[in-house]
Amino acid sequence: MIALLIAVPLAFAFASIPHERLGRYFLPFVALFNLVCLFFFMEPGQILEVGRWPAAYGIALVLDNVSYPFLIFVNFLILMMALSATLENRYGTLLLVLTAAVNGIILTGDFFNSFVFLEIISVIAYIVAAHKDNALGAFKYLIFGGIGGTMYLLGAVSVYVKSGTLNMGYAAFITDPLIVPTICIFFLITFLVELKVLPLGLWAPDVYSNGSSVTPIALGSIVTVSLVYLFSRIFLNIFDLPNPQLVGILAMISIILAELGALKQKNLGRALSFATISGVSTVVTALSMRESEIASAAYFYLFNDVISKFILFTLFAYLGERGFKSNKTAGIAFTFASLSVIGFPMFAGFWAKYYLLKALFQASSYALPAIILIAAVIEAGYLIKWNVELWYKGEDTPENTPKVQDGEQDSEMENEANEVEESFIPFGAQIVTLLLALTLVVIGFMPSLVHNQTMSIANNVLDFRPYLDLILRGGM
Amino acid sequence: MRRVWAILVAGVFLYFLVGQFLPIIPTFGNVDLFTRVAFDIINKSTTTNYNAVEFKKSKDLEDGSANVVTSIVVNYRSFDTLGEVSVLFCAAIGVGILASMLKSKKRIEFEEHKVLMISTGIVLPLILLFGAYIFIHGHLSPGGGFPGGTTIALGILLLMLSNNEFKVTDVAKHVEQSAGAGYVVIGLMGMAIGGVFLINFLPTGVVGNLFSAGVVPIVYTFIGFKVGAELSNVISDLREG
Amino acid sequence: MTDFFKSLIEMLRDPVSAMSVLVGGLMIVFALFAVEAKKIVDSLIALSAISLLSVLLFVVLKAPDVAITEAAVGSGLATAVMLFALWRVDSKADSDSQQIKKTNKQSDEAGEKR
Amino acid sequence: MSNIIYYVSFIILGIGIYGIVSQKNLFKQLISLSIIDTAVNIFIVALGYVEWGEAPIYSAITPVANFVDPLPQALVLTAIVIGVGTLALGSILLVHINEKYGSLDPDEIRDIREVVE
Repeated sequence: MIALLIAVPLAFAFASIPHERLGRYFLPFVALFNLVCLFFFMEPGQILEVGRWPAAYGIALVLDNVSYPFLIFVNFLILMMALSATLENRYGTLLLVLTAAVNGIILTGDFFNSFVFLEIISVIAYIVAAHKDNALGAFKYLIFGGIGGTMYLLGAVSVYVKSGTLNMGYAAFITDPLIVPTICIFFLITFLVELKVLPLGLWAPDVYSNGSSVTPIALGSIVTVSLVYLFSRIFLNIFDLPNPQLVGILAMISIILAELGALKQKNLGRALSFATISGVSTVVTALSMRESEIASAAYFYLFNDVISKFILFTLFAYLGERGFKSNKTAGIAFTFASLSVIGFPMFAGFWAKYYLLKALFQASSYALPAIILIAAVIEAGYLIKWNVELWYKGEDTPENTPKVQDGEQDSEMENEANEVEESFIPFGAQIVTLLLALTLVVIGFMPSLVHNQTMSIANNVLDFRPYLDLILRGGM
Repeated sequence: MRRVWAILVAGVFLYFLVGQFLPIIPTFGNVDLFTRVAFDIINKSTTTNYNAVEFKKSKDLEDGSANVVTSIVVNYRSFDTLGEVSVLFCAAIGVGILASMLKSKKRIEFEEHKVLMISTGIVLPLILLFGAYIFIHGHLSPGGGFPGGTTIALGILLLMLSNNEFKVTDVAKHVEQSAGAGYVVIGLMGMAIGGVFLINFLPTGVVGNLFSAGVVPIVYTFIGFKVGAELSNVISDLREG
Repeated sequence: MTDFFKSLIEMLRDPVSAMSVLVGGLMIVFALFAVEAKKIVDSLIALSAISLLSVLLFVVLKAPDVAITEAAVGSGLATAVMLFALWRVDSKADSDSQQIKKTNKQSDEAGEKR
Repeated sequence: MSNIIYYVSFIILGIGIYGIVSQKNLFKQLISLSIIDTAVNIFIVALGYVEWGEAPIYSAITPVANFVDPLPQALVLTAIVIGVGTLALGSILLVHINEKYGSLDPDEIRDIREVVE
């Protein structure tokens, strides 16, 4: 039953080759089908051995309390993207395969299988990154992603050589802990590249700022969430992170560099991509501390960061740097999202930062809280600057240039003004951004809705016992 | 300056590989297969108990293909191959999208060559036959869907080189689509009959016969057609531009 | 010194080490040439040579499946795809004569797979 | 059985990484990426070599199982095809870059980008 989550999107992707536009119409229904399947027909605590081969020999798909909430969140994001993004002719088919690959990477319990799904996600990411004539950014991402993928392959094979099997549960049980750190270095390099921790994440600003409504959402939110899942599965659940302090320090430096980078950006898209880098680096730093309190706060932070970036990037894609004069609703959603990123009290972002700081103080580690606060101040700086600039874009220009055709400078203002009128946002995008902005507010008032989920994920992730029992028990 | 930086990075990585990683892995050659999963896969005894597999003698095993690598790729870890096929599928679509977005529509023309034209007439059917042989006998002899499909694509490349009028028409797209759908349908049929996705529901027969490995030859034929169609699409997209 | 040569000869007696020394050494030379070559066409040809040599290594390592796949996919197709891209990239500076030289190399490579 | 083949694949891997970091021309970086792929594939197959093993195929010559480890070979089969998929994408991206910026050298591209923006 679990395999349907992967087989159905693939089948529709293959079926949508004949006509270019077909894929675009299949995507929302497939995402809806996945969500319905997840809610009504599946419950956590299942394992599916593909081809009925025992888990150690074949590939086992594992649905437990950690992968279930992540699957729901990712498929929800895919549904939102299907409604809000304007997809070119063949992109629908690609995003269908991306749905299958993302479900696959969350479900699979096999190292080499996750490498194959990681490669599918990377290949689709290179194509989507080349959207809006951004071939240079896509090529840089291809080179970084190529090295990352090869490192993951080396890690997967060395796990096989040392433990005799590729299955995650058995491999962790068998390999002796002394050699685990050296094997994990390979996985670590891949995650530093894919999760955009700065020295290795230099490809991200060019890729996310190409102004398309698909790239930053497909890569920034959907792929990032599934890779954070894989990061926590491998480094919290199965193996433990090699020298976590070093990784923490590297990620903290990446937060500060990203924030400073975002501050001096002229272009809104690049500022947002640097903000995404700092957000994900915060999550990586928090996860590298291996405490259940901090991990649950990290997942809450990820939830808030991904949803608000979804809104910001969608509106940037449609509005560019034109103001909100003509469409107030978009402006409201944009402001809500940026306030939530900063951590304004009545939004989800406030609780995210609050839980994180509380957990960190309990664990009495003071480096990260200081950096988070500094980052929050810098973020407040440039986000408010952008908000003010975008809100008052249309107003002040007409006053100081009286409406008379007397100079080229004036006509330039003229066509920019009426250009603001033309820039419409598709109905789907408006609805989606408003809906997500509302969820931020709702969770701002009732954080326990999400916080309980993240607590259960964090407790399950750090406890290897149930995962291994699930695999040993075998099943369906 | 960049060279120094590059040598430094490569040196650090090599030091890690040789210093930290090499002592961990077993020295070349003395690998104890008993400790590995591969031992049961070789003896085809993952679900049944162990009895030696004999070429042309043992019957109705859990997986009938003589080529153990094929049995892993298509039977034991068939999910990898499904993912593998979609990597090529996305790469072919990606090249198609990006090639159609190119502004300078400049088709690569080749010099007309009498020798090449005539030799292609002789060689091409043999190449296509050889490609078909590889993926039909995937479960007996080395090779399988991927090299077989690629050989067919190279045969079509040779056809492109020899005469300029040759165009890869939409037939390739339909072949690619039906072969890919066929593979997923076999997975779903396995699910319907055997209850689990991608199960080998056909009898596996005697190791070594042509019709012996159940679903494996059918899956490899689908993959052969799909890879052949996809890669010839890729080459023709690159050429047409 | 003599025991060094003795161990060298003893090592070369076994086929895999001998092959990996000879073919491996050649591959290292080609890899360096591919990275440092001035013209991209030369480094492409060096890359194709590396793939073909790796086929030899796979055969010696008792991996026929991988050898066939690497021969067909790695050296055959990868080189063809990159050559097509290269013709498009510097098509302005490219002369017809160069194209003819390439087609012969391409056809005999596909031919020898017959 | 000495580890020569491991050292050979590590050296080629090092050359590939050296190539990516040191070469400015984008086409060279793609070629270095392909060199890294080949080196890793050789290393993985070498990991599965058993000293007196035969090719893992039941045939008239090797009717009974005395085989090399087939699993790394199955993994490398997939890795090679993934490498070609990435390569094909890289080549078409290079054609795009060359068409838009007229050259494949990052410094010239940077100058043109300043002029464009």
